[in-house]
Amino acid sequence: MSTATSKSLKEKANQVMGVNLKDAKLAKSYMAVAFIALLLGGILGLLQGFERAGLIQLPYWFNYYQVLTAHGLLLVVVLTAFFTIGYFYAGLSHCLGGLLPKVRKMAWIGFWMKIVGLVIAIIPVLLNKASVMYTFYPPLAAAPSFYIGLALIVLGIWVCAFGAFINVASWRKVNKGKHLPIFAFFATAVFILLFFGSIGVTIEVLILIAWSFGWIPTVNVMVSRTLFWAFGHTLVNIWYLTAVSAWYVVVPKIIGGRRFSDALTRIVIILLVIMNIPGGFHHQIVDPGMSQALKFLHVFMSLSISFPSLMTAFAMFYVFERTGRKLGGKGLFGWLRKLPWGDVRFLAPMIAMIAFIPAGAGGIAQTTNQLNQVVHNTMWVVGHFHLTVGTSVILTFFGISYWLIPHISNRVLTPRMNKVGVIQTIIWTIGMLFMSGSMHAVGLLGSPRRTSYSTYGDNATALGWDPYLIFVAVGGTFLIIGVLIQVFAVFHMMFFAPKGVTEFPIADPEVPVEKTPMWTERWGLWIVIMLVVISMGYVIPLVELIVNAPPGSPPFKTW
Amino acid sequence: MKFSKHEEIWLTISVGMLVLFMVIVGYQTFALGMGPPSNKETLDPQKVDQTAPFDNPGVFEVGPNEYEVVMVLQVFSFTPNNIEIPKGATVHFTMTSKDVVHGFQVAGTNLNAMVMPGYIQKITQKFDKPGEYLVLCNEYCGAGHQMMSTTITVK
Amino acid sequence: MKQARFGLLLFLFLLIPPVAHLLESIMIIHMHMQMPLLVIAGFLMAPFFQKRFPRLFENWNHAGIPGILLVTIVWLYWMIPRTMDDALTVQSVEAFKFFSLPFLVGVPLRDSWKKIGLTVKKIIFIGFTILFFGMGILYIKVPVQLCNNYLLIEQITLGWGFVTMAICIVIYLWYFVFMDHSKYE
Amino acid sequence: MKASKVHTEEKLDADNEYSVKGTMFSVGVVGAVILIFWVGLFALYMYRV
Repeated sequence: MSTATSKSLKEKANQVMGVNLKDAKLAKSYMAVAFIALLLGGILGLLQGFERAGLIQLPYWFNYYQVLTAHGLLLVVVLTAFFTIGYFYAGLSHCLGGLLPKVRKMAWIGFWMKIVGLVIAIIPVLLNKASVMYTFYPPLAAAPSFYIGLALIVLGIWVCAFGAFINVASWRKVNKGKHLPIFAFFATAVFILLFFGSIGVTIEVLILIAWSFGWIPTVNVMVSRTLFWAFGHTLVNIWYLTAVSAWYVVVPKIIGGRRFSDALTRIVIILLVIMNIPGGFHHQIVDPGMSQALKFLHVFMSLSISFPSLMTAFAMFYVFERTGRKLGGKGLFGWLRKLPWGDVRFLAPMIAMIAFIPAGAGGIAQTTNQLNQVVHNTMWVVGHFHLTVGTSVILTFFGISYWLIPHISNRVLTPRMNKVGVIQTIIWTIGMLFMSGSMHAVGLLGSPRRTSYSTYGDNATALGWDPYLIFVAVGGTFLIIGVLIQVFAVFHMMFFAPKGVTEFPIADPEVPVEKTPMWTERWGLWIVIMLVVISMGYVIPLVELIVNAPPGSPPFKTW
Repeated sequence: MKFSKHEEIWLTISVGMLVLFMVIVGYQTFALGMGPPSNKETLDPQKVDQTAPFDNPGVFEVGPNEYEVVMVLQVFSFTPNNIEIPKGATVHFTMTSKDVVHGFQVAGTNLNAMVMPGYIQKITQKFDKPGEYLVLCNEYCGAGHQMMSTTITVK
Repeated sequence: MKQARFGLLLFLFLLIPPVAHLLESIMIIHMHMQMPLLVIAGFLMAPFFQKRFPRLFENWNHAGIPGILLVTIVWLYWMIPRTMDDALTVQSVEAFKFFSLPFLVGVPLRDSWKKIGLTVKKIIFIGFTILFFGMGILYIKVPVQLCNNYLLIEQITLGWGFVTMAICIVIYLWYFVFMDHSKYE
Repeated sequence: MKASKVHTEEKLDADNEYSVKGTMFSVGVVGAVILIFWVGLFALYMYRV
């Protein structure tokens, strides 16, 4: 009897605080998968770093390219997709007053589709039947089940996306004339990008399934590649937008400040949605089959994505300075010292933001047309995305985990766990400094990406890269320690931390509250504009690559 | 929904910077012919050996200290390999792939291009400094990808 | 007035010879990027003219219908394949393009759009959608070069551009005209 | 770590006019980093032409 009352009391408390137990279970499952993927992917990354530095030799039955494919799949598909969806569903549940039962069911269906898809895709990788990297450029042909698994993962993501749309639409029906809560606004944008961004790659994967089964003899390699990158870069920006949501909405609350201008935040989100998908073209600057005029116009499209990020840079510093000065910070830098550096929930995303300065700058430099020739497919690019994704995005995710996991688990972040988190953040930062820094440098010297350790017949140039590659391994060692601490922290907070209530931190808007124009809510319009921009970017290359296509390529298994 | 004065200043300066970047690379691309490799010719990837000029790959002198290298990339080698050219030579590379996607990169130069099956890719470089240049494949192409390399020796 | 200044800036930017040359080098960019950008430039500059010559707009474009007619006629003119050819080869046609699209399409479009009723808007939308589909199919199917300056492949590309734009307009129509916004707003 | 959370909320509402020179300096650093990266890569490109 007494347990029953205490349970119902707890449920009541949860309702008041906005934790729906069923939704929390969903979010917890997503988080658990995400961090298990981090652990596995991290271990594979370590093996890879050591092999690349020439310190170990992986056996033929578990070779470098297999490890690399699995590392990419686990970290850039599984970890990010599961974290993003878990995080946004937890947030939607919090700020829209719980998920609809139908939507919750959809999220579970999506969850299992992705898990099944992952298992189907990873088995051929482990059997060395799909060492094609996560970009799977044809005519490298993996076993059909690899592509089927990928298709299932994408379909699972679509189910989750539509679940989110249904929930948002029903909230808007009930709350006529109101602005969507800012967090849900971010979620809508992310799911729109997830859906529209992955249509192209889904078409590609469906064709590849037929091709790998032998139902169609050849495939158009350039079209496949173009469809892949229309998705590939959007995916990167989806993670980035997820991280940005925490920067705009959560971080101000944690430092005791207020959000940046609501209208400008929404405009940044809309711009990121509209301009994102054609940006992927800059991965093809040194490809044949497309004119220089087209490539140059695409440089404009790629660079325009940096505009909302430039707005974000201003917004973040503005919020920090304002908050720091309210807290008594004086002078040019006094406000910086007033920020809560000892709080992991701030420290991790803050370092993530700082890392985005060189990461974004590197992106701008390498996307400007022929400058891409200096770094294309070298280790520089690997360094670049270990800075953008591995640091800016993942460190923000880690920072989020220190309040999100306790929130959905009805537990609290203890000061001791906070200290663990701070140490983890520092270790991660040091690891990434070593890894990313040396990767950037060795890339400029010409060391290629996605290549196992090779001296190219003791070539002097290649031997000159070795010291840098040792630093990559050193960085990898730090990072695996960081991964272990992080995974420990997540599961400790999920199951063993003291019980209690942790809030979902959403900052209040700036005062005096200015009115946000209602047109920001016109998602249909943004989607149409996005489609117009996509067709502006992709009609030209696709028509040309299809109409003027060379005879296609048969499948090859070269590993 | 208004930008503050300060944000406007920042955005104007930074966007101006991006525009300047584009003007510089645009000038180089269209006025000086320094754009990225973008050749649009195609061929049947399964008949590379029978298609001119790839039926006869090699190094050909096409002008005073100017050479054309007709090169076929396949797993896991470059044909021709171990190229020798005199100092100061301008070399036009004409390349295609017989099988999967390869990358063509020469460390220490701006030579960096994707070589796709079915497409003829072209890129040019002037070799002013003597020495041995490392040519390598920078797109994963299979189990022996790390062995796929050759050299260009400039004398 | 800030808008008008941005419009002028955009217009001047499009006038720069290398920019114009680059945009005109690809057929679809010529028609689907340069021309709309010129219209947008005029659209942004419109408040300046409305403020400067209020009488003109009051007298000639009272109900918005003359303005929208002018817009339609000029726009239709620029959809004729030959006009693009002429713009590239005849200096005066090029000059007319840079004058007509901002000032005879962009400016009256903005002045008229608020004045005309929903029915006229629907007619315009549906008319242009049908036109876009028609032009698209024409450009895709016609086996001969319609412009001397552009290759057949560019023509097909432009055709697909028209088709995708038409699809986008259809989605927009469905979203704005046939969806019940009162349920949400 | 909880200390930073709320205790200045009232003051926040009161005053609007604060200096933004720190923000301007910081975004200046961002701009400088962009410039350094770009000029660096450009210089390397020109050196290798």
